[in-house]
Amino acid sequence: MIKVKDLTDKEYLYGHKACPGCGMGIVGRLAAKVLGEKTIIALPASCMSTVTTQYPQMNFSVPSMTMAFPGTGAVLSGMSAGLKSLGIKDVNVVGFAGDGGTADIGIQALSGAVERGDDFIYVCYDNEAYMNTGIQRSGMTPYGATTTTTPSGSASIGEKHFKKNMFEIMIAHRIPYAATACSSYPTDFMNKIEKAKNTKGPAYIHVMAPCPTGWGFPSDLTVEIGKMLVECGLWYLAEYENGKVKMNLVPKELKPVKDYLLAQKRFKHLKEEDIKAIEENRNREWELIRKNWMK
Amino acid sequence: MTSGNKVSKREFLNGDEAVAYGVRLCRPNVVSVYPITPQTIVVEKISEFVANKLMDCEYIHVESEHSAMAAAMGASMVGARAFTATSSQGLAYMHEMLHYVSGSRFPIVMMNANRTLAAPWNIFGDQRDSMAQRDTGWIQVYVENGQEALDMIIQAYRLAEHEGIYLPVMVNLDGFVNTHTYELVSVPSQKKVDEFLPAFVSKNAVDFNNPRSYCMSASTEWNMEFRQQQHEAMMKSKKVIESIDREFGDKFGRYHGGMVKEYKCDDAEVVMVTTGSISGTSRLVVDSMREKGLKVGLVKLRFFRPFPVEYFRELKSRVKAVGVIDRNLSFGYEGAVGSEVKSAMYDSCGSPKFIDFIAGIAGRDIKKDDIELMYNKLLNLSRGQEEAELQFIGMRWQE
Amino acid sequence: MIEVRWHARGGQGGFTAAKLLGLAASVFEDNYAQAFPSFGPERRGAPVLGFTRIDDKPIDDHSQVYACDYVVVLDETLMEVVNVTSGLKDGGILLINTESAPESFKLGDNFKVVTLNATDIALKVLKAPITNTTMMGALAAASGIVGIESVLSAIDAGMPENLREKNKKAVMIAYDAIRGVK
Amino acid sequence: MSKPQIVKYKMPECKKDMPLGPSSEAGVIIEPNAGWRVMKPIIDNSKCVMCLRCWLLCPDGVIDREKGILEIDYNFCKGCGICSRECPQKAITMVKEGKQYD
Repeated sequence: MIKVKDLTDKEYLYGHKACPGCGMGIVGRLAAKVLGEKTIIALPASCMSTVTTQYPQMNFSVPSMTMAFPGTGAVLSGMSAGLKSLGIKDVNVVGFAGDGGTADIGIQALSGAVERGDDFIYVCYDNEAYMNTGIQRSGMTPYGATTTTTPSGSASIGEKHFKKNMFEIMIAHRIPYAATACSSYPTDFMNKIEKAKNTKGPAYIHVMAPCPTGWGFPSDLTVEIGKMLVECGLWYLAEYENGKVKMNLVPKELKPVKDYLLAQKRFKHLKEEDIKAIEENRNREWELIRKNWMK
Repeated sequence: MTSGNKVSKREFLNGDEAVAYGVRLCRPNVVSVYPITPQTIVVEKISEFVANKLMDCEYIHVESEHSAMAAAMGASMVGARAFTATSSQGLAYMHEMLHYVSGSRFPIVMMNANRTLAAPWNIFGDQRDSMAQRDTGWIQVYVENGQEALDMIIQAYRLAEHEGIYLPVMVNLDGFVNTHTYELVSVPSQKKVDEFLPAFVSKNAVDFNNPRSYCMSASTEWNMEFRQQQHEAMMKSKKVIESIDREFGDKFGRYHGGMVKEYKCDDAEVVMVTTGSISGTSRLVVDSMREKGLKVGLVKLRFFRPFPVEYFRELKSRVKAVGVIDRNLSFGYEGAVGSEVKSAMYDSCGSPKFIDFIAGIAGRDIKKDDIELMYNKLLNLSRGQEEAELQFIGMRWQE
Repeated sequence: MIEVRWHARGGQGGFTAAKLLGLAASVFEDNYAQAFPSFGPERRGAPVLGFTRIDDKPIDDHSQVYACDYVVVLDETLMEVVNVTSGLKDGGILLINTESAPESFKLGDNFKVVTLNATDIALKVLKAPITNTTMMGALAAASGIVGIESVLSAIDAGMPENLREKNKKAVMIAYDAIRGVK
Repeated sequence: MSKPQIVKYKMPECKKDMPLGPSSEAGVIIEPNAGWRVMKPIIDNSKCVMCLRCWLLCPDGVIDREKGILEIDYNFCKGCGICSRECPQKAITMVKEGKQYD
């Protein structure tokens, strides 16, 4: 288990160009601390690659490679195979990909790599849209959210579909280790990175990374918003290992989704019935969670 | 093919198998391949080698061609010698990755089985797939038989990993005509190949004592300098291609001609430029026409990128007419090789007369009669008769 | 250059025979050879072709085979759907796996017809109606384009171990039968 | 403060200076992010109990604990205000950039 006071003072991700208050910044920085020096990072097109790598500036101080949007899983496979063939041991091979790079364009390569059982850690930081290119919807954009490609209007509620569940997709692969996390719960997240590091074979961590710019909230509320998200049950902290799901945090009572939603510009247009629909969907999801994973 | 032995072995192999034997001799660390007709036998043969411990490498069963190249790139980034192979739609699917690999200077070698692109869908050979990758920054070589395929896989690694080059190399075989045709192939001994191609020690790979970032984004202020560097490495490779082929010739007894190989061009009035498997067939036509006293010659273009512009500049003063057999077509203009040859020969003092022949698309056979017809058209042109600059050969009808 | 065309149905080993003949002529004799199938997807039962080219110098020709010196028909029923004599040169040989005598085939006088009941040999020796190697033995005898020792060596080099001995036996029976006919 | 520092990176001045492909040393920072800031966090160390919540949650990692008190690397602080918002002791205040405070 991670103890904050024992964490290294070294910053392996520093001076990056992410927006102030970026949830992904917390994710990348803390993950890098836990992973340490013997780490190779793959960075597909995403906020993470854009804000960290621009010749000659490189804000990760461990070896890394910027690579094609859809290829994260495959690049990780290649790195892992290369290291194995060269007899180089005890290296963390880690990908940081966004929600679009994971659930949309990268899902094929990720699925292939996980199915093959290659040894790597895949961190999907989820800010619920293509933020790097200016807030276009992804398969992870939640129902009702306004994005630049799902604007709300007289004929549109915003995004019309509920979020894809990548955690369950990974479970369907019978992956050795998968987890959900949120940047507002740093110790939980770091413990999961630590577990992923010690996992033989693929490990997948899906971490929510609230985005002040894309979601529309003041930059000092990043941690607060993430907590509200988990407390209202629109996200949950869980992990899957040895074929079982464990819920890491179960709110005694789920808070109303309304406060979480209306704290963000992207949901400001929602009407009472829309909010009700979101809450009903949340309840259905939690019924399944309780039925399948909390017996 | 035991390792201590210096003796090469005569084998009856198809082109795909010859590639697989070549790859095995190069001892790659990582092979990541996705099967596609007519490249499949390469994948199967390497799998068989690995399954029987005849090859010691990590074999990644990727789920797409994009991933095949992405995995090879990841492997190269950690210092591995990587191989992949594809064809046609697969090459098109990995197009994006071709740019990534060449731009980040990873010396990956790939075999491509030349096959046409849908639609209309068809599995048979032409070179539209690889010619369309002209600007991806890959060195491209076209071979005419299994022996040359095997030899060029070995040479490709020497070239790709050459100090100052560090560019990926694509070895192209005509689909079916090369890939599925069995021929006598001399398989060199492992010992001799090891002497020719030492183990790969990458200077563009992870070193934890000197951590670096690879394939970085580069802003407008710096991007163009990297492009120029890439171009200069490609230009420099022309000399390296020649010297490696010479060295290979000295060691294995097979010099393939470097960038281009001439046949009976010394006193030729007209020459035809060919790529790949039709080169041999065309030589037979040259022989039979020479017997009739016709001064015809052949230029087998081996490398499409880098392009031997200097050669064609020199050639143009020697001949009256030049033809190109293009197994590809750039819709709205002409064949890709034709364009390159023509532009290489251009200057204000006048260039030889020229015909670009489009033939052999989607596996259509290029018969000896067809080749003779093309030569006769060139001869007509050289004697002052009119001939269209772009002609389709072997069509069902001529309109 | 000698060119041979093999007629078979997918699954009957027509191309294997084409390949083994090339192997015998090149690796085991001082010649060059080429072998290729009718290109395309493999479909069991569909009419397929195999080709072998043999020459005493390297074979540069990569165009398809349009004229041939020998045609071998592994499956007689193909003759109803395929013109097996197409491109067969004057003075060439048409070798057919059949119970019938050569005289019963009225195909013209420009080439010689040789027949063998290869199915019978294959059933007896291989316990299966796979006649590709048997017909290769027959072709070696009828044409002399390759020595029988080379054919046997090619089987050793090119076939799985468990199939070698019986196939060699079938080859020899066919070879002797045709030589006897001659 | 042992945070990574801005390095004077020797930019290539001719072709020979260029790296092989777009590559450079990891952890090279050539410019600060200070100019992004509108508000600036000020730590009142007398109120701080070293709970490290701000240290942990800073997206830019600019809070330094190595001297036994917390210091901020203003070269890289973007002024997001998370530290101030999350401090249980209310020991960090956000002030307008440019004002002189000690």
